[in-house]
Amino acid sequence: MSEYFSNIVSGLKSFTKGLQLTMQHFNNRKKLVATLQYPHEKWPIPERNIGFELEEYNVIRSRLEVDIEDCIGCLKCERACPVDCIKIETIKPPKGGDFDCGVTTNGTQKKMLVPRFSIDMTECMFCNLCVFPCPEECIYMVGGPNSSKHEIEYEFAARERSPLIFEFAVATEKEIIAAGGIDYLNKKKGIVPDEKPKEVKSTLKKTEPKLNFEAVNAFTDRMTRALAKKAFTAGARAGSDAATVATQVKSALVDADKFLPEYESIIENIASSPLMTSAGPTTELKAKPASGPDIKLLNSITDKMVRGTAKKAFMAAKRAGKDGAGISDDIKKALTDAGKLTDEVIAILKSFSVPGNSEVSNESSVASAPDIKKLNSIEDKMVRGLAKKSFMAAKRAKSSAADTVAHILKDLKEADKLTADLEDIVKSIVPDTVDATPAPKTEFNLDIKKLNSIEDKMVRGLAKKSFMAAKRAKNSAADTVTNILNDLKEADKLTPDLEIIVKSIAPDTVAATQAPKTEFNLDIKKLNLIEDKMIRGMAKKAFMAAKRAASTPEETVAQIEAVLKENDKLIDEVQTTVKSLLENES
Amino acid sequence: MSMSELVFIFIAALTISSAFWVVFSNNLIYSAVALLFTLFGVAGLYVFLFADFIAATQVMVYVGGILVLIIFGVMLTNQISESTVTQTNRPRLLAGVIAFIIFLMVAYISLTTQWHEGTVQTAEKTTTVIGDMILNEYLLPFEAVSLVLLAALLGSALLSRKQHG
Amino acid sequence: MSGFWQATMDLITSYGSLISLAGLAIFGVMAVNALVAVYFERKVSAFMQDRLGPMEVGIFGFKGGRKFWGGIGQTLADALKLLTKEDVLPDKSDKALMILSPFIIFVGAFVTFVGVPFSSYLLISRFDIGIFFILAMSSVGVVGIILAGWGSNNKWSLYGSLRSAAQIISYEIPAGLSILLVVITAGTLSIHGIVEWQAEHRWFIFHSPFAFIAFFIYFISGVAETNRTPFDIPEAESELVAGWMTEFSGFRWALFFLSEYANMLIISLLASVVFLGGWLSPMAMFDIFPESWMIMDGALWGMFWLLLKAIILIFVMMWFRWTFPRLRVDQLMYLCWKVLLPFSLVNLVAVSIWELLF
Amino acid sequence: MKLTLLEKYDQDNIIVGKVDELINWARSNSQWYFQFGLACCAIEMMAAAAPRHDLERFGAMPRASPRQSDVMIVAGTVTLKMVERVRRLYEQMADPKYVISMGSCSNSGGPYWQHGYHVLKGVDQILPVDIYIAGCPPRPEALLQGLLELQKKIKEETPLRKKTV
Repeated sequence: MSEYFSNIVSGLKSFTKGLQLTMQHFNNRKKLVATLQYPHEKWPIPERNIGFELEEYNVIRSRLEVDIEDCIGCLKCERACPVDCIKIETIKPPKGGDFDCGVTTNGTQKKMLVPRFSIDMTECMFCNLCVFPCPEECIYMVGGPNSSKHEIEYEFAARERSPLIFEFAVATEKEIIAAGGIDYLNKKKGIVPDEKPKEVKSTLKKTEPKLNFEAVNAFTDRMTRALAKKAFTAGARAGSDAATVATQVKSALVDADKFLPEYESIIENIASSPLMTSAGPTTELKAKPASGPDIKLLNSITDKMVRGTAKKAFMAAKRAGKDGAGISDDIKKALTDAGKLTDEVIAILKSFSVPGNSEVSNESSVASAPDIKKLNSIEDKMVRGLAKKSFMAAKRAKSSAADTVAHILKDLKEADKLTADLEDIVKSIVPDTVDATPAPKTEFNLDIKKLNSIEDKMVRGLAKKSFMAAKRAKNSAADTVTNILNDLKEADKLTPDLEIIVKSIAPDTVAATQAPKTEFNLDIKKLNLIEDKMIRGMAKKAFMAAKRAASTPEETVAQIEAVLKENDKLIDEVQTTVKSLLENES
Repeated sequence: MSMSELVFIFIAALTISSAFWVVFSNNLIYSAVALLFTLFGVAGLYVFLFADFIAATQVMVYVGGILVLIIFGVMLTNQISESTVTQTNRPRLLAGVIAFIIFLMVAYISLTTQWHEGTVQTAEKTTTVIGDMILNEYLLPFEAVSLVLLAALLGSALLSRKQHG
Repeated sequence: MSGFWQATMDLITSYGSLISLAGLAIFGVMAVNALVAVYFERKVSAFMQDRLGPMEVGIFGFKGGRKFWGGIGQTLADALKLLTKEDVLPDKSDKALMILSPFIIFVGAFVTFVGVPFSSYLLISRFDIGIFFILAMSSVGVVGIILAGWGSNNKWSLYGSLRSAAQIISYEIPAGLSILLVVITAGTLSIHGIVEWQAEHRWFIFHSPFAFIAFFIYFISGVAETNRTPFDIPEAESELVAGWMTEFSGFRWALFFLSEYANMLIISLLASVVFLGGWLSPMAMFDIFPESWMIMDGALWGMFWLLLKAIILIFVMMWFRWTFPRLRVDQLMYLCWKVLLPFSLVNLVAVSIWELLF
Repeated sequence: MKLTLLEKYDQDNIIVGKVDELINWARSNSQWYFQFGLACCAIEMMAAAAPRHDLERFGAMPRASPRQSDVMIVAGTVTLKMVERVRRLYEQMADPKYVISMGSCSNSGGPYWQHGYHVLKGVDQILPVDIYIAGCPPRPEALLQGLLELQKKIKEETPLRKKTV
């Protein structure tokens, strides 16, 4: 009974106490109301330290943002992403091509074009893990420590999913085509349906499926070229002959209102030149280092062991800076040491040791080298094997192309396998043309970057355009300069300052050809070893300045050191780091 | 025909028709709902007799109490899920005969009785009169009813108790 | 039978307008009450929880400011939305009952208003048995609740409705006994009689210590009868989704809401009439400015005082709601049968003795 | 030119337009949300309803029953076992009904979109989602903004006319 009453009493007590509490809150609402009225006032994002360095870690769970002009396409963020919500596609421009991917703000030369960089924020789990690996610090969460780069943004609800998939890449179609990504583009657009390539493959298997863009490339305007290429590709894939393809290209251009009378000759050229081409000796030549004997010559050595030893010696000799004769001597010596020196090898090495004209011999050997791959179009396995065998024998014997063909034909005849078709194929292994001598290289070394110092965007664009046109037309340096100047004059934009800048392209050409690119091979990343942020920044700045001035490596290092010394920051450690830049040089 | 007669007809019709529904509906729950209208109609008839206290008591006790208990009982019945076949009216012939006999008796009495015609009553306070009568004139029946109710109360408490042992 | 039609026409022409006017008035009171009370409730709950409550919804471009009392049009928007919402009748439900039950509940509240006064002059009908009528009619709603739960053919609804019915029937007893105490003292069931008695003597709540306790018993029982927190086990969200209202949507659910808030108003009005002096001004009771115009005791003032008392009581109900956690079923029944009922019985006896002695 | 009532409503006129506006105003400002917290996003949803952000400012209050709620906030990972329930609860909501997909998991499967053998890859595969809110989980502000976006969307509707103009 007493419990009953005590229960009632305690019940009443807690009853009143509870009412008091809520009444307090009700009465003090002016002080206690905690609400922030969202669209009108926003909650300041708390900058909480959650154990990482505050400046580097973003706890806001805001949107990811990419400064795409800084992206080098290294795919590190894509790999770091635990949920694979980042999707990057890159195009590597062909080596030696005229496409310039640009430079990041950190000074890294970009080597890839990034035509796709999409982040699906509906899949993103806001873990921030993609931010750390980025070498250029171009992917980050907006706001917080990054608010200087981008305003904070975490409210972006949408009525559909697609707006939440952010596409950062800004590469235009033109740029992609210019970077040699036409295949990529076609694939992306679905121009090549799945079934057609199969047909093409089955019919064209015997020949090289590569298209011969030589004639089409003669179009100077980018847009026109792209259009022409498109039409050309479509026509060629459909299996039309050259004349029809040429008319197709022409009609495509006319449709797009891009056709000019001077293109007539190019169209004719297309009609007369073959649609398909082999990889083409010209391009091969371009791609290859112009000096020194080619290591690939050693591939004709049959014995694996011998080949390996020879190659090793070759590399060592090359590194030591020896010429063709020296290299062959070295190889010979190495092989004698190993007791592997055979007549075969000596014959091969002879091509190295022709004194003084290693380059020429190399060129001719490669240029006139009959292509064994052409033999692949022989259908019968037995016959193919036979043909290849005699091909190799002829090659080893250093026969000329015509000799090789004769040799193969003779062998086939002996085996009683020679048909008219075969004869055609075998004869086709002789390279078509010899006139594709490599274009003189010097013209290409004009530095378009020099034009970057033009301040007016419009003028810069104009100048670059005519530069590129000149380059494509393979003009000499002087011609290029006058070309640019003329163009600018026409546009009524030529000032004395400009003239100086434009002319500055030319004088450098000589130097540029002599030390092509080596100066820039200094690795700025080596400077990352400097621990102090301040010093690092300073050093990098000086490095970039030196780079822009096209200084030699030694000069660069000296300049960096001077800058650091001025600011009294040149510590021993730093000095060694800076000096280590030079070590890379070799 | 005056307005009060009109309302009376309406209420009487409601009472009778819903009473029929109570009896003839196959669904017990619907019967209970119909009973709600019947009880309301009866309360309305009480009002016509100027017995407002009784009418209110009717609503309070029968609608608010008894009817709810009935519905409770129906709901807690087993196999209520097959609600359509929970009520059957099988021995209709027998019931009809008995009901007809009762009807004849009532009709005979109501026709043969010498009805005494009174004056039209006006609305008066009935509560005090009822209280007076219960505690003076009809004290014995009142107390008897109390005892019966008490016995019922105790009986139900005994029945609903947990069995020990 | 031509007399029958004649009478019908007479009825409609002479009384129809009057009756429908009264009906409209009651419906208007209920609707306005729900609109205001819901807004009030949301604001009260918000302030007790250090929030702001509805702020962004205004009517006619008026939002009511950004500081505290914003969102004036909130309940209007709610009501309009509920009216335009789909009326879902589940396939396996008892559709007749689902359609009927909201109206039974609504009519229960509606008819009760016939006996509820707003001031000494402003009331629909002046019953001799006023209080008894109100108590009787407010018990009709239970049937509707049970039928709603049964008709939904949903276990949560059925549980909720059974709980609700059990709760309302149980709490009607202490509530009735507490009011009986007043009836015994005043010697009348009429609302006017009771208020007149209080005008002659004093407010009932100050009449005797037992009457004071009776007021609290009545009020607590009243809160329980309206199924409000802490007695909202019939619609306990954590157990029964939304109790007997689970399957109802749109307009019919709005009727439930309307009835619930109407019941709150009824309970509060009855409590203030019976225990707090009805339309009597507190100044008259405490003899502030006697015999002057400042006594503020007239028809309209009476309405003001009565509504003020009722609104304060409604506020207390909301205060309860946002303070206390929900009771368990057994606690609920314990409170009713083992605390409130014995106390009200003892009260009844004690007040009778008090009346005999003084 | 005779028009049936339905055709009349299908036409644009000032009354229909204004009533549309009124209904849209009511609907957009009274989005009672069906709390559907399935994982961590539910915590942020609670935070949005809690005093600091106070979802109720926009007239949105939580309802436990799908019948009385207007918008379903799917907050969290929808596992394949849950799919059936999500779908059923959505179907139990009364028209007009809306769905807010909150967080990466319900947007697309989130962290599980590739290898989650047990997770639905986006709740939009089973429900017509109106608003997608990105975040893992989204901040409460993002939810509030999503609600505002939903209000904008509702205001573009034409409830009286079947066809959208």
